[in-house]
Amino acid sequence: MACAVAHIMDGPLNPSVTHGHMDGGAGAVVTFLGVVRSEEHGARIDALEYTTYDPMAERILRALAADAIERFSVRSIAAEHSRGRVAVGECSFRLTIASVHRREALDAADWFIERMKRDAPIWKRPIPAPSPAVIDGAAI
Amino acid sequence: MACAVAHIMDGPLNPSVTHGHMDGGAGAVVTFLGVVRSEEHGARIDALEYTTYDPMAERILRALAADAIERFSVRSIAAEHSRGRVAVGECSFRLTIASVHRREALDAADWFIERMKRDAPIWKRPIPAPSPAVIDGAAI
Amino acid sequence: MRVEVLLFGPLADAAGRDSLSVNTDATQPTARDVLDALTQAQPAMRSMLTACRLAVNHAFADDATLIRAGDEVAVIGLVSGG
Amino acid sequence: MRVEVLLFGPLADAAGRDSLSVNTDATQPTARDVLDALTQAQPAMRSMLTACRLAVNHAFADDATLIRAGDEVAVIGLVSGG
Repeated sequence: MACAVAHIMDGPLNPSVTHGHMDGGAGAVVTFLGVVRSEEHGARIDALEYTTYDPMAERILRALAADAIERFSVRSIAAEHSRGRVAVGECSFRLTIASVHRREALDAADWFIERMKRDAPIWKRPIPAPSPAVIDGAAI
Repeated sequence: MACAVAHIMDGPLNPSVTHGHMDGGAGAVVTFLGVVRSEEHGARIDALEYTTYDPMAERILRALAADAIERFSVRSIAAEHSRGRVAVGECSFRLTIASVHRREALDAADWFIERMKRDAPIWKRPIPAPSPAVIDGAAI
Repeated sequence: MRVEVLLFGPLADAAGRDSLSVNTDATQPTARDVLDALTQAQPAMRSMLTACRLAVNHAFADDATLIRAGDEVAVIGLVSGG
Repeated sequence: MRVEVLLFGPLADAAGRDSLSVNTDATQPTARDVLDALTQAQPAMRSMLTACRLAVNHAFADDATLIRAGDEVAVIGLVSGG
């Protein structure tokens, strides 16, 4: 049964993905995790701070999930995105797609993320890593 | 740091995807789970029974992982495949790919699975679901 | 009509605030009218505003979408989720 | 030379066993020689064997690969993992 869910969550997402029950129709489950990288435009950062326009962000993600289910004939899509501070190495976005065959799920993942980056009202602000001078309390 | 690992495991794989430590360089982690479907060539099944040619199967999977890391410039690939009986809804294959950007990871996943299905010496045999007559002990 | 417009991300940073009130000549302005009035009122934000879309009641609006009193109106610039 | 060849999956089912011993005329046969000798010895498996590759010591072998005494030789038919 086709199922589209989307949520904006406070802070980093749990990077453990548990598939308690998988129905016997889905042969492929693709999970995509977006992880905060240590550099943003070449500068070292400590974290990203995400701002979302609620409830439009969830609404757009849910609409994209429903759209992708139609376009790619996948069985279900669940999307989660962080709001607020997410440190380097932590997870800010998770997408889980179940489908009969793998190709649809991989294609749907690519399409969903592309569209999210265009349409979902979510913004990030880099939190710079302190410079060594600040860490040590004195210039080196 | 590029890292290719592959293992053949007895029985179904744990469907939980845990990323304890994610390094700050990988912005994308794609996990692909292959789940046993309830039908095989149109017939209802209870399980698949996997036979592997050890240690060639692991060796091929590891070589494909190393090859994919080169071809797609991803950071790491870990592949696991079941040996023996895996019931419907259980997980028989897991592929985890970490990369800087999503596209490489999705492309590498597609390529790896395509090549695995061609080259890895792993075979499956369907275990048919009992017919209703057998379940009831009498024809209906 | 006076329209309160919500701002986010780089646009909010540029404006130094989370919302702006804009005046349109029309009594029932379109989304385009609101964006044009905003651009006139904030010439410093002109280049950012060319890449913007208006959202009305949490959905992207066409240029021709009519704005009614009580609608929640937001300018959505370049987003950066993921 | 006498070569012991491991069988798997549908090939093993068709042969009713996990390995076959094949005789090649050559004293140092190639992978191609072994596949040809196998096909001659098992005409019923001919159609399956056309899609097969030989693995020698856990790696796929070219037609020209020489088989040595003590090598582990396997016929790899259509696989079906995933």
